[in-house]
Amino acid sequence: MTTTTTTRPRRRVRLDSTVIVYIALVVVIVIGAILVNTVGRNFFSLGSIRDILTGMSVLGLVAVGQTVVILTGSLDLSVPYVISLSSLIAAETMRGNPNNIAQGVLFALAFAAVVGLANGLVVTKLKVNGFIATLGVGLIVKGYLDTNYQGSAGSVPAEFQFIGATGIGPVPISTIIMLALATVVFLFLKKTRTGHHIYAVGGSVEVSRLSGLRTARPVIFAHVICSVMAGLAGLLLASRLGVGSPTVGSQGGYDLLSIAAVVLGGTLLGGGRGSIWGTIGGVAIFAVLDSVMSAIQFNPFLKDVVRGVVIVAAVAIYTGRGLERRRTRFATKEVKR
Amino acid sequence: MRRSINTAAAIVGIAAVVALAGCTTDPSVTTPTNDPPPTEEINWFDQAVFDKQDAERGVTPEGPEGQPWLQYINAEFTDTSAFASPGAKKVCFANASISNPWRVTGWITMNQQLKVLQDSGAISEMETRDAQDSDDTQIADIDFFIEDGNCDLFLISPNSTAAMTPAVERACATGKPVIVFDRGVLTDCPVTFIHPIGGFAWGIDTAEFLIGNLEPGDKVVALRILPGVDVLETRWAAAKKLFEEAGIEAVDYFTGADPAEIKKIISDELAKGDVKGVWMDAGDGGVAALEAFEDAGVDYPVMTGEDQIAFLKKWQSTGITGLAPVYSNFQWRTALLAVQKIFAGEEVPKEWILPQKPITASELDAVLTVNEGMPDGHYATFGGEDLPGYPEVWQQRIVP
Amino acid sequence: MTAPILEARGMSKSFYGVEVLRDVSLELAAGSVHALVGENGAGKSTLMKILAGVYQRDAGQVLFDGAEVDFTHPIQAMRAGLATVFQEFNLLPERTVAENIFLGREPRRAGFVDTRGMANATASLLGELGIDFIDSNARVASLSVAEQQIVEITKALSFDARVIQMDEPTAALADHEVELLHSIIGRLKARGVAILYVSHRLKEVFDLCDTLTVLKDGALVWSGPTSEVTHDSLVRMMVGRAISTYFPPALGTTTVGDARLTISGGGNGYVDGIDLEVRAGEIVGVAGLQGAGRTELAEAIFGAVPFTRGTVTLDGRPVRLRSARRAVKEGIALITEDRKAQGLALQQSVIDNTLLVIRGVFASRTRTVRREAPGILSSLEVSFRGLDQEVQFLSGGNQQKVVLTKWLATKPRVVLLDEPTRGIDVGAKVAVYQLMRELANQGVAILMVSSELPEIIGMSDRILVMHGGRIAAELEPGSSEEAILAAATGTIAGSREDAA
Amino acid sequence: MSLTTTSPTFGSRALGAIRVLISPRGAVFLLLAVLLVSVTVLNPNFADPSQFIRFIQRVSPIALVAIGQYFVIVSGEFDLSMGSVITAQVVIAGNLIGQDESKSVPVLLLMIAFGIVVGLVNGLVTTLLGVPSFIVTLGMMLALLGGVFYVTGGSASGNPADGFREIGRGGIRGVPVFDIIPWAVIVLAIALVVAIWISKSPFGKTLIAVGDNVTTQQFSGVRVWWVKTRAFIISALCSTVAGVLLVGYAGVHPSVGRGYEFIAITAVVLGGVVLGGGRGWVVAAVAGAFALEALFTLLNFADVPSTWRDTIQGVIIIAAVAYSAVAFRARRKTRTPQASPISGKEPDPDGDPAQSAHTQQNHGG
Repeated sequence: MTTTTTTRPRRRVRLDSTVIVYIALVVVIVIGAILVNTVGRNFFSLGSIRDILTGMSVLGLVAVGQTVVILTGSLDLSVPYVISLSSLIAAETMRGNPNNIAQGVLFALAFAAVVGLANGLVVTKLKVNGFIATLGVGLIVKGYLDTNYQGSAGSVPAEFQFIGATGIGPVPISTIIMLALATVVFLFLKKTRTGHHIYAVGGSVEVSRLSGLRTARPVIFAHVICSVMAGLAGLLLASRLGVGSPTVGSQGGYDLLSIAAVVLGGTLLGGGRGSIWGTIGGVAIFAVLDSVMSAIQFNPFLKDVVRGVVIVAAVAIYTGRGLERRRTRFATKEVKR
Repeated sequence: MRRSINTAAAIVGIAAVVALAGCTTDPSVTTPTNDPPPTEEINWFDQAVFDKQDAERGVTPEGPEGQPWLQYINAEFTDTSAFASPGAKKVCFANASISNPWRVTGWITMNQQLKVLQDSGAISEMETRDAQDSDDTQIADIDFFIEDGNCDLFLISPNSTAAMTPAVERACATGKPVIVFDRGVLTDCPVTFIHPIGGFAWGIDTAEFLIGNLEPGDKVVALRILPGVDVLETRWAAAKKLFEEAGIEAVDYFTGADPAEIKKIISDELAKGDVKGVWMDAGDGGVAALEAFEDAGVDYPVMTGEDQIAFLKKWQSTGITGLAPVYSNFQWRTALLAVQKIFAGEEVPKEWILPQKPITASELDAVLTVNEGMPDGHYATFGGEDLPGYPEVWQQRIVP
Repeated sequence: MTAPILEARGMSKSFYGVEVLRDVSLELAAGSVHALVGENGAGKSTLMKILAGVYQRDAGQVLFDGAEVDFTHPIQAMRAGLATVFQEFNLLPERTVAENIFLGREPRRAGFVDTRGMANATASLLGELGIDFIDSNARVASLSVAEQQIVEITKALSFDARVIQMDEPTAALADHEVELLHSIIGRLKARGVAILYVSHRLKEVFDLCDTLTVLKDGALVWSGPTSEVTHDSLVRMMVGRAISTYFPPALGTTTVGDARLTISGGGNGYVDGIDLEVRAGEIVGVAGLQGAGRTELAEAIFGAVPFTRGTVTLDGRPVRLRSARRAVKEGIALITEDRKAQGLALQQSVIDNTLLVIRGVFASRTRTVRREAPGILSSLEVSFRGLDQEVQFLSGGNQQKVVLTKWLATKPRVVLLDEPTRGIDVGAKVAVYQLMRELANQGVAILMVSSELPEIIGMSDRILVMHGGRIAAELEPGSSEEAILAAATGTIAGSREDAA
Repeated sequence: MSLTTTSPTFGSRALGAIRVLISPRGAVFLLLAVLLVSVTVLNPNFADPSQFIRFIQRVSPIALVAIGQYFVIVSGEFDLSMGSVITAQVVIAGNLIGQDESKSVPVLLLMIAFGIVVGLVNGLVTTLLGVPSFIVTLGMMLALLGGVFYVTGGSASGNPADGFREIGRGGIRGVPVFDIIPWAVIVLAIALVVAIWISKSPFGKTLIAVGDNVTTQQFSGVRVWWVKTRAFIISALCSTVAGVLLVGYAGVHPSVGRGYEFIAITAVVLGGVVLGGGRGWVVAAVAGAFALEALFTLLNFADVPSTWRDTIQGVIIIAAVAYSAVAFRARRKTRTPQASPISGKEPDPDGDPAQSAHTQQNHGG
């Protein structure tokens, strides 16, 4: 289904974390299929596959952006409100008129970038850590949304809705777009200097500084990319809903889910190591989980319980592994001697 | 591939320039709203619908006596003979959520009604997908049912009006019957749209009641749960208009249905001056509002709440001049009964407007006896008195 | 001799009034290896860090290729061709070898990082050093210490450095890895690169270096070709000074009690074959080079990184010290090497720091100890504005005294000290020595790890020397620095057998 | 160089007080005073004692969660599950007590036990499994709400018996000046006294020191995991007491307590407590809570739409943290600030070279 370019396994001994997440995905799919079939539905039916892939599109876009930010050691909790903001701006600029589409997209992404820039500047210049900075900026945007929008607004022309609603065979167009953008970000991280510097700053600000990097720039860039990806997710939702909505971002709980998907994909929460494709694996696991729970008509309240437990367990597995390395010495992360 | 990276970089570049231009002040205080696009204030007030519902309020509903869930007002029937076919049918239900007591009550009633229809062979099974208050999820649910549900009928309780419209239209396009209830959609392709008279009627009933019991210039505090839900917005739009016309000084607050928030708002208002009336767009936290008056040691206001047992009991015990407008919780039964009618080829109203008669002081005691032992979060017009499992199932709140 | 490629004249530097470097000059000729020797604290790494642009000099001139230079940031030095391999590698563990080497100056082709070109360039650089077993796409974290060092050297090479400084390069290397490093240095020499080789491993200095400079106490002692110096004359120059008298009187005057702390067959991932005994009232000094496992020994005894084998007994009673808390409860104290990171809570007040252990482990004694604390502090002559002054605003010496007070408050039976007087003024040093002796006189068993040979000689009633995670030798109290140094570098057979 | 503590003259004491007022630690009291004055200006009878005591009653639940969050933040962690603990306790109280007043005490004990278990899980998963506390408590928030609604069938149950709600609603009536002293205010006063006592107790001081430098505490023999877990238990208990007050004050509803964790963090940050731990004063955190509620009341009186609240809260959080970070760095120029991943770490000149500078005193060679 998804194109997985597993990076060349460097050391057989230490399984690359991206490979681990895809093994986990297969396991989840197998268990899911068994569960679903016991209830008499076919897990691999066209509708079910499309449901899973659609579920991956929006969360995928947000999680890819979140990956870039987490790689620098920062974090973005403002994504839900950026999603809603961008869906509203796009829908209101287009006002149902097909030739406004380009302007609507550009305007929405521009505002998303402004929020990303604000996040980046607060983190790097005011030295506020990512969690509080993006929480603050998110609340600022939320206040603006609640005050100025009394419900869905604007409208999206049919041509733009085409993206959200149709697909080629089982694969919805939105998923293809998501994977394409994930590839763009993957190549950006692999092929541009800023991409390399994002990894470097996340690994160690000290070493980066000693190597002459301006350490603020990659972090600001990462925050802008994350917000722009959230903006793109907002556009996708606007296309699916046909209108902009001030609550569509927070309805999906994208902040917590995107962070969990990134960590599930093997990216270190402290930054420095991680892969876009690992995150996509994490997103797929959550999408399959949701689809299975819906198929077996799981009580909606229990769905939240399962999600909460899976998120903490996923992070525990990874940090638990990371912790082993650290436990040998109290003081420092790596063994200095 | 390289071109797309250039374009992506270009977009980001443009954005950065736009941002830098716009971001002159200290970044942390930049609210990214330097020059937002013109946001025309959505005006929820629609005079035509207002008049329509105002009229419907007066009409005595037709249909079987004592079964309000089967009654209808000003109905124009549609012929469903095309769908008539024997045998038990599979219903696919895309539910917005069961995240508040009103919806939980309706959901329990619907499942009891389902048992009845399964025994009578009208429905084989009902597959439900819960969107947990998310538009995007509900669209995916509807698309899943269309693709894979092999449903004989689509039953949809939309999460929000405009966002669900495209998906509902796709459901209609399958040629299978579609029933929409509770919140509407901006298309008339469903076989029937089941809903009580509507928000404007609620607004008129409640405003007229308050105006009747208050003097011009008296203060009314309007407590509203949250912005943007059409059902709630229309209630306030109608009431606001009547209050202005009657010279009542009405001030509205958003409470998020949090009783603590409600009590704070009322206490602040009482600190500013006396409050003669309290209007609510939904009953959540009505008891907390009254308790705020008790704590402040002022006499009770004239108040309109909702048919929530908690409010009705408090109303009964305090004896305030009150009114309990209803949003006819029994519509959750009507939705399934309509399925039976459609496959039986019986005609059903195109727009099935259910009665929405507020509970007045005189009917209060009778309503409370029917709902004896029901939990506070229960809604009096659940209409399940004649369904199996009454009253235990509703008392124990076993949520399927 | 060709004109020196790097010339440093009259270099001086002091930190908080403590003079670390006094009027030192140095010359490096292209294509030669110049050793910079001196014992710990002689100012070797300070001079190197000034040249590398990490610190700024107070006085003096640096000429590079004849032109005066003033590097304010390491990257300026690197770009100018003066590279440095620090002990703490400046590498990103999660990135590949190539990505580390070209960090900040990734080669580009048509606007994009040329990952393949970068990998090839790395491979050819490694080739130049005769290395074929390091994959330029391997993650640095998966490499051994020696391999990581080679990456650092390759990075210097990639700046086509004409001068490379190496700080204690062989500290953590196995013997075969040392030879590999030397072969690489040989190749660099052949390419005309000047190498400044900072070390106090004399054997390597004689094998490898053409010329050398000796520093002692921040001052230049001698500079010239290695051939004009012998092992003994060099050591004498490095350490040749009478043991100063400010060490309090040694063992003689106190009666030593019976064995308080005994370890037999102790070992874990870092240390092995530990058999030692510290008697009540005795100060045992533990000497050894960087990486010999001395801190690991102290942390093993303290239970921070517990022993996985062997037995430990306290006053004859066997104890299992699986955690620091257990050790503290058994009356063991550890004054850690890095007081800021491991000894103090810098934002808390003096009194709060004094009571850290009491509140953390012996909470019930807090009230009584809180009354005693000012007394202990004044007995150590700690100077501070008030009990609630934050410890971060105290000088290094006073901070160390607060750490000592923290442990004295628990009235320990065994006190482990790791570099007790590192980075503190002389006044504080004297106070620490006197306190150690007083504790010993009160019957406390003391184990002191130190890199300062005068301190080891001046304070220890018995001297252990560690090498490669084992106790390599036990020497008499009055032994000379040379003997200790020799044992520490594992050159002479001063092994346990014949010493006892 | 002996122990020197000069007795501070009045001048230096006043100067000291002013310095504290503008420092991050003390600024919150100044802010609170300004806000209370401006609210009174907008609405004079806010200041008369019977009204003001009601204001305190209203703020008590938020002050309680601020106390709980203080202990967690000062230890270097976050507790985002406070809101859902309140909701869960409110719903539990509603469901299990119902109209039967005699059940009040047993259910109260059950709620306390439930609070302790939640705190225990939050603490253990954070310390022993090494999962960052904000993810643990966010996961707990999600799971707790889902679980409680499932068990209680969407929390349809109504308010518990009035006897149980008396704590949150009632008070000692007929008091001369204030005409009522609400129980909530008494509960808050007790909680504050206990909190001050805890923060001064060995456990409290150890907790702050753990927030300051966890390695030092590990080397001081402190059971860091148990110290931090107790902070999470205190936080969950504070939420439980806040829940009891809210059941009384407002009654049972699924949205009671929603968002209280972010309000608590804002209050603690407003109180000058440093995120990342090691610095902060519990009384200032409570003052932060009062300042925040005074601000929201000010907005109500100034008829500013309540939808702008989140924006103001966002600006406050960023400004407070930025201010304390700037002030913090200014005072610590000489030493290495905590190496947070983003903020630069100047090399620490003090530590390394001055290893053992033997000065001239050293006679001999």
